[in-house]
Amino acid sequence: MHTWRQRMRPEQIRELSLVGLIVIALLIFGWQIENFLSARTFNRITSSVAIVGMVAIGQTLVVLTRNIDLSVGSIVGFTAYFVGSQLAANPGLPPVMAVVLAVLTGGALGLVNGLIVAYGRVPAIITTLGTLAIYRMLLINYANARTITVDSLPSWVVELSRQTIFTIGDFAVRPLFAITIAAVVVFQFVLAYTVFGRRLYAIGSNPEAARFAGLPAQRTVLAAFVLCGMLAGMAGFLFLARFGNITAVAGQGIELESVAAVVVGGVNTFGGSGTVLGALLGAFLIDLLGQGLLRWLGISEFWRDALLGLLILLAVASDSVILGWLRRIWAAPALRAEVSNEG
Amino acid sequence: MKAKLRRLLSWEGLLLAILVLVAAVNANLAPAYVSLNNQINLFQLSIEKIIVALVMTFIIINGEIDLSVASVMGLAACIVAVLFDRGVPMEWAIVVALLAGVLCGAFNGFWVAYVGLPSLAVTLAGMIGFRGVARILIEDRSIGGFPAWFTALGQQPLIGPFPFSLILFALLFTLALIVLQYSGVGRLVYVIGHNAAVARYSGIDVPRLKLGLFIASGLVAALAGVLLAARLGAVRGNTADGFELDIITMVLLGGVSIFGGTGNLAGVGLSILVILNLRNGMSLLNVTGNVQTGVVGMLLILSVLLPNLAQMARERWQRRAVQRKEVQTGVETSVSS
Amino acid sequence: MQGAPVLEMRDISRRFGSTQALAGVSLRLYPGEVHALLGENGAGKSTLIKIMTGVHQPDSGQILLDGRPVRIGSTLEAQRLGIAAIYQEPLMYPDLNVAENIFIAHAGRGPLVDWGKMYREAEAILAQLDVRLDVRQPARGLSVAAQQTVEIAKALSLQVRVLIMDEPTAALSAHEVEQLFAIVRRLRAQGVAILFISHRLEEVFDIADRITVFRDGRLISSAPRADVTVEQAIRDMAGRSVEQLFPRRHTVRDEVLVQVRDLGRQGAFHGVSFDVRAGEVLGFAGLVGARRTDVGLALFGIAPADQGTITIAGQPVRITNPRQAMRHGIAYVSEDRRGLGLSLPMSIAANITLPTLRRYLNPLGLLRRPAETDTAEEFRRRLAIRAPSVEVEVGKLSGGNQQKVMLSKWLNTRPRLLILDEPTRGIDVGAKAEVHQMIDDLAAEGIAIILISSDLPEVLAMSDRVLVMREGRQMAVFTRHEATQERVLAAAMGQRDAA
Amino acid sequence: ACTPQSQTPAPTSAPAPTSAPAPTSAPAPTTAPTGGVVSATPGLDINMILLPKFLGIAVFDQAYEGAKEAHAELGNKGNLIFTGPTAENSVAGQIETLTNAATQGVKAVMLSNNAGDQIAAAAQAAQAAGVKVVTWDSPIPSAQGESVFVAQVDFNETGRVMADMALSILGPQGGEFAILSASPDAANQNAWIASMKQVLAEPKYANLKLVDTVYGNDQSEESYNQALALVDKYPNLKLIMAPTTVGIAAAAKAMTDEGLCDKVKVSGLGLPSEMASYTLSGCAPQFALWSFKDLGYLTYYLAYGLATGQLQGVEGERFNAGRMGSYTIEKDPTRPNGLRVLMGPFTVYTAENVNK
Ligand SMILES: Nc1ncnc2c1ncn2[C@@H]1O[C@H](COP(=O)(O)OP(=O)(O)OP(=O)(O)O)[C@@H](O)[C@H]1O
Ligand SMILES: Nc1ncnc2c1ncn2[C@@H]1O[C@H](COP(=O)(O)OP(=O)(O)OP(=O)(O)O)[C@@H](O)[C@H]1O
Ligand SMILES: [Mg+2]
Ligand SMILES: [Mg+2]
Repeated sequence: MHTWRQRMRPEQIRELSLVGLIVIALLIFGWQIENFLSARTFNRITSSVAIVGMVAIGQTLVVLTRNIDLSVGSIVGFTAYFVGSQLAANPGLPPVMAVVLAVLTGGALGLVNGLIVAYGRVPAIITTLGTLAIYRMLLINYANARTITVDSLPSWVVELSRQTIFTIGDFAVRPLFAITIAAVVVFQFVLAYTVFGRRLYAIGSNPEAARFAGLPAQRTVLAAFVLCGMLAGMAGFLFLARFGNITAVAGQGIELESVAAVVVGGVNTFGGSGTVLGALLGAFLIDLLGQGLLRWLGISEFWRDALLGLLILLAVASDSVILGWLRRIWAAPALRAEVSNEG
Repeated sequence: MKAKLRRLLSWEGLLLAILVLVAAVNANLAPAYVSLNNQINLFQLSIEKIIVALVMTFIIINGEIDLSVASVMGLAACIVAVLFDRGVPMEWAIVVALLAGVLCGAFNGFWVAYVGLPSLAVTLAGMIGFRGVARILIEDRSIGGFPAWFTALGQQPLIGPFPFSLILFALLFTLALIVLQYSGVGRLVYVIGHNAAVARYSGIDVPRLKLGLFIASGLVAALAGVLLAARLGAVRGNTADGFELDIITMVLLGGVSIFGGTGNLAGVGLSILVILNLRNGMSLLNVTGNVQTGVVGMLLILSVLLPNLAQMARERWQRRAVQRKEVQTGVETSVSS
Repeated sequence: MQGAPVLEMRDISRRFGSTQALAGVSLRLYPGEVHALLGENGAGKSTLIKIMTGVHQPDSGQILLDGRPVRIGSTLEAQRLGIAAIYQEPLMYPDLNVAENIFIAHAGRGPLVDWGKMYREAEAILAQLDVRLDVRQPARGLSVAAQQTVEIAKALSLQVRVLIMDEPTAALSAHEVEQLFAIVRRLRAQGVAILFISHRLEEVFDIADRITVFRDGRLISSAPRADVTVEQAIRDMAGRSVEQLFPRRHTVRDEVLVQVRDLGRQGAFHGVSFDVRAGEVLGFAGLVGARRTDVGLALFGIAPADQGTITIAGQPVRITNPRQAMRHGIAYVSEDRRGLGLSLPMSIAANITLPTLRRYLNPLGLLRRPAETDTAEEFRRRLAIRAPSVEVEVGKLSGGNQQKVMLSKWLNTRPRLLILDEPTRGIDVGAKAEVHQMIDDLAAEGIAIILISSDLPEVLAMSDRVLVMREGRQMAVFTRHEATQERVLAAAMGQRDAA
Repeated sequence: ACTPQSQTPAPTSAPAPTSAPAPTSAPAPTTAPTGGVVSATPGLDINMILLPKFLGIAVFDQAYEGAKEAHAELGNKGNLIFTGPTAENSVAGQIETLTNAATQGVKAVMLSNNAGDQIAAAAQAAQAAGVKVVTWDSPIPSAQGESVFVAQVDFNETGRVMADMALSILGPQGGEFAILSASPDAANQNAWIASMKQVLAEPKYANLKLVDTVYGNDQSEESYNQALALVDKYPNLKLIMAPTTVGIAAAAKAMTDEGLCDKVKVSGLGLPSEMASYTLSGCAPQFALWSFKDLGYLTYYLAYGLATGQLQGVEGERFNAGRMGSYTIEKDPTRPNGLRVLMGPFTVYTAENVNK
């Protein structure tokens, strides 16, 4: 009776289909591009996915509740700059404190978003479209056109992106990627096994019902935004560590990258379904496509975006086709079982 | 309905009040603001965006979104430029550019309406992809030197002091207003935006309407792109880059719900005026671009937040009044029993 | 009367805009008693229970729990006080599975979710209800009846002292109703106070200990069941006497309008064959999940059939979308009023003219508002839709009045075949009688009608023939004379009848 | 963002710009006879706008510092306004500022053009309304609507400087290298790349093989990834040449992070403050830049002279630019209809001078 069909949730199937798409992309690139299937490619993608992936986790939490956070790019930039300037001013700041500072800064900005959305009842897209501009404005005024440079940072920050935690063959696991993976694991658990996590799904799935049932919808949405801000703050710290030179335009465009990751990762933009693992896989797939196109010798620089757009569309489309197809197999036996019972 | 009407009126009333305030402050601080020339400039500088905002209003009320408009604008501009550069007569280049817009719209519309993918995803891909096609065409070149009549179209007054694009906008606005508020299509846009299933169960061809809206969006965006090329007199690969956020901001500030089904063009018209005048005033006062954007961002939030807070305060106050009464009656009952 | 009331509502008033939904209503609920609340659509029943559960706040009046005044600010507070409700309109979380839908609102279960335990408990509760539903299945796509079942399970999963049921049986057929009543009786024996709302008077008189009647937001009468007769209750509700069941005229003509042979859709139903004549009412009976709706959807082209043939007035037709169906004169009135039937923020007029919008356009494609208003006014009169004007938002109407708007919308397409899916679900006796009268009139005009209903007495009374389905199969077709309650139920539950 | 370009001769050799930079502050009264050197009358009252590509980038701020210095020296009673659009709205924002300048009664706009020829129409309109448009850092390619361009360095020389740096890093045996530019739309970068390609045709550079040009859009993230992709794509790559301060820093960081510095060097145009550690570590042995502060200073002097009518903005005119000496308005060899003032030279930084 309890076959795999009943054991598996649709989201898990979705994740599998994404893995399938990633494998297909890997095979095609591997066949077309010399040396593509190498540890180096893995290292490249993992390190560049670390930042977007971290932001995408937070974006997932927010999108699950049928909201969206477009201000994450500005939060990443603000935090990277702010923490960078604090570190430049006090090089003795212990690493833990720097991380805490980043997370708190991001959290504070997320709190503002959350308060306006949850308690001020302003639609999230309006709120965060506004704070996207406002946070950037604050950053530019705060930065006053100074640039944080690698030289002004304590060496442990700059070297963070050079270290490896462990290697298997040539495959290296970098601290930035490890931090993001840890966050994915934590939030995957939070979403699947905590009451808070399930409430995110419930609220996004049917906000009216959630209100009717007296779920603490406002508090939960607020928490989602705060967490999203904190994760974006963490990403800001990773950004600082990875790029070192931080200008006032840092992080611009990450909001769309994170939304793309979430969308490709199968998180429903109308809330209620999706996982952080899916979002990470989405970020991974997009980055893989980007990397592959970058390295494909036959493809000129000017063709890249057109192809990337097309591939993202195909990824979303095939994901939805695969999912629909799987759903149908899923539904059919249920019916057959019923009908045969009767006979 | 009446209550809704009142609410709508108050939304638009709010925008109108803001507009009057902005205009008054501008006129006071920057005397140049009131000149006819400046008033025309103020439109002229954003004319392409506000033309696209009209059709974006339809799309958002319909419960969808089109993030690819700016890329379609850029693509149309690049097509005009590249074809012209290759010796195609300008008229034909324009026709091809508009057709390309229709194709882009049909492409988006197909995936959204007939395959059922979320428009956010489809047009996000379109935003990257269409810009990419423009890039393929124009690469790192900058193409200009268009015929005089073409650039005059974008830069010179046509009737009285009004340039072509402004007149076109006025016509399109009237047309959009009539279609959205007074036609059958407009009615369907609202019904589908609120609940597409109800429309489907009423025998309405939902996919066709959605496809039509996306095609209209592509066409209008392409038209705006051509106008932009005329106004700027030169085209590069990044022409119109990033316009989508401004366009969406205009629509949302106009009181159109991102979830579809509500909003109207009067609100959007007012919000366009508010944003343009606000930006113009700040620009005349040499406020930097970042602060301008930040101020518009704050306006966007506050315009929704403040009425909400007022409403909540009123509700709380009313409830408190009721409770006070309740306590009194409670006392009476307990005394009497 | 056993001792003190658990919950007492005193002098409750509540106004929505210009509507006085409740005007000084008082009510007491005693432990171990089933208290039925009757009233026409819009009488204020749902409003009262929403106040009891903290969804709405009263404008004035007092709520006492165990004799002490309480303020109920939210559903969660109500739950904490031991008050739970099954609402009239099921509110599902479509992305969550059945078990989660049942347990999501439970407060104080700790921060972690124990999936295994949750599934076991959900299965246990559904077993009590004798419902076969996969607890791991997402709620998306559940039929209205299944959703209602989940709502019931949700309320049962709470240890409650006061259980409020707002038309829990509206979507259920006889078998499930019996199941539900068994549980209600058990809860009553355990000392739970139950407030029960229904428009099906047989049920009310079957289960209730006390019957209270509301009219226009006021309490009209309240008495033990033994002291009330059905006629009296109806008079109190309507303020006049109403003929309860409308006697059907015989209007069946000879011409077969619609002929369906071996109709089927993969994964839903198969082998459905029937004829409908002009002027005939063909009833569709069956238990919940019998897939009657799916047959209706196939005829209307929403989920087109992939097997079998449909012949209309002698012409074989293929119906793959609703427009084709409408062109062939088919109309389908959905069972899901709020989700599929009506555009809630639009006006009555706009809803009525939606499928026929073309008729209200001038050559430029602009709306002819006066014509639209005329049509809407006509239906408002004809169906006695209670609303201040046809410009009122449909979402603000009571359930029964919404139902009438939906009927108007489809009658206005002037159909030849009208498929009514649960047309009297949730509407009051008076309105129900009007709908029945309307069905009869329409049949008399020569319209063929398919009446899908879970209200068995209604099907039996209104139909010229009754088709019984079970789990996607056609079990039997009875003529009016053959169709008795027992035979229909037996067929619906799987016993093949020789008929 | 930034856009360094330059023109001076080979790294080590002494600077010899075309225009004589002799600090002869010739005495030239208000009216300048042809051949004389104009020294603008200080203390007039004109409003001027310094308009960078966008705000938030260090080099533009440095230019503002220089302009402020000149503003104070000249005792202009009007305002010097430093305003700019947002990065994502740069083109439209620059056009808007230029258009509004006339309305506001501003007399001169000093523009680092980010809009290519798209801004020409607005610039022409502004000129027609009495606003002088002086470009700096990045000109209007067609020169339409522009009075004079203050070139930080000779655009044709920039190519040579980059080629020379490449040659000196790779040595005579040469090797593969690639260019990491800002965006395909940056007029100054495109001009430098074009001139470098020309220079590379000379036999001296025969062993330098340019394999690709990619764009990082002046974003650290994108530039970083592009740099790594280049390394992956061309296994024999020896050098990444980035004529943009954002690109060069990102590329240097990327090579350092991946431990590739031994194999692949980085060069181009960079800010010493951002590049010092990479130069000392040997990752970016040489790079070049000029002083943005001086650029702002010089631009201000020129714009002030033009806006007050003391300079006509014609070829051959000479003027005095305070502490920087006197300069000549000349034909721009890289743009057929353009006039320019050449600042130069630029400094080539190596481990010896980077920390000074
Ligand atoms: N949220 C609301 N806003 C405005 N009016 C409302 C609202 N809720 C209910 N009403 C109005 O209050 C009155 C009472 O409605 P209520 O839903 O309590 O009726 P009911 O007795 O439950 O009817 P039914 O049997 O149709 O469910 C109706 O006229 C209804 O239109
Ligand atoms: N066991 C099931 N599995 C999947 N979907 C189902 C199942 N039962 C019902 N549905 C869906 O619910 C909708 C309505 O259900 P169905 O037609 O079976 O109900 P019905 O027999 O009309 O009963 P009622 O009208 O009393 O709810 C259909 O769209 C159908 O696809
Ligand atoms: Mg009710
Ligand atoms: Mg049904």
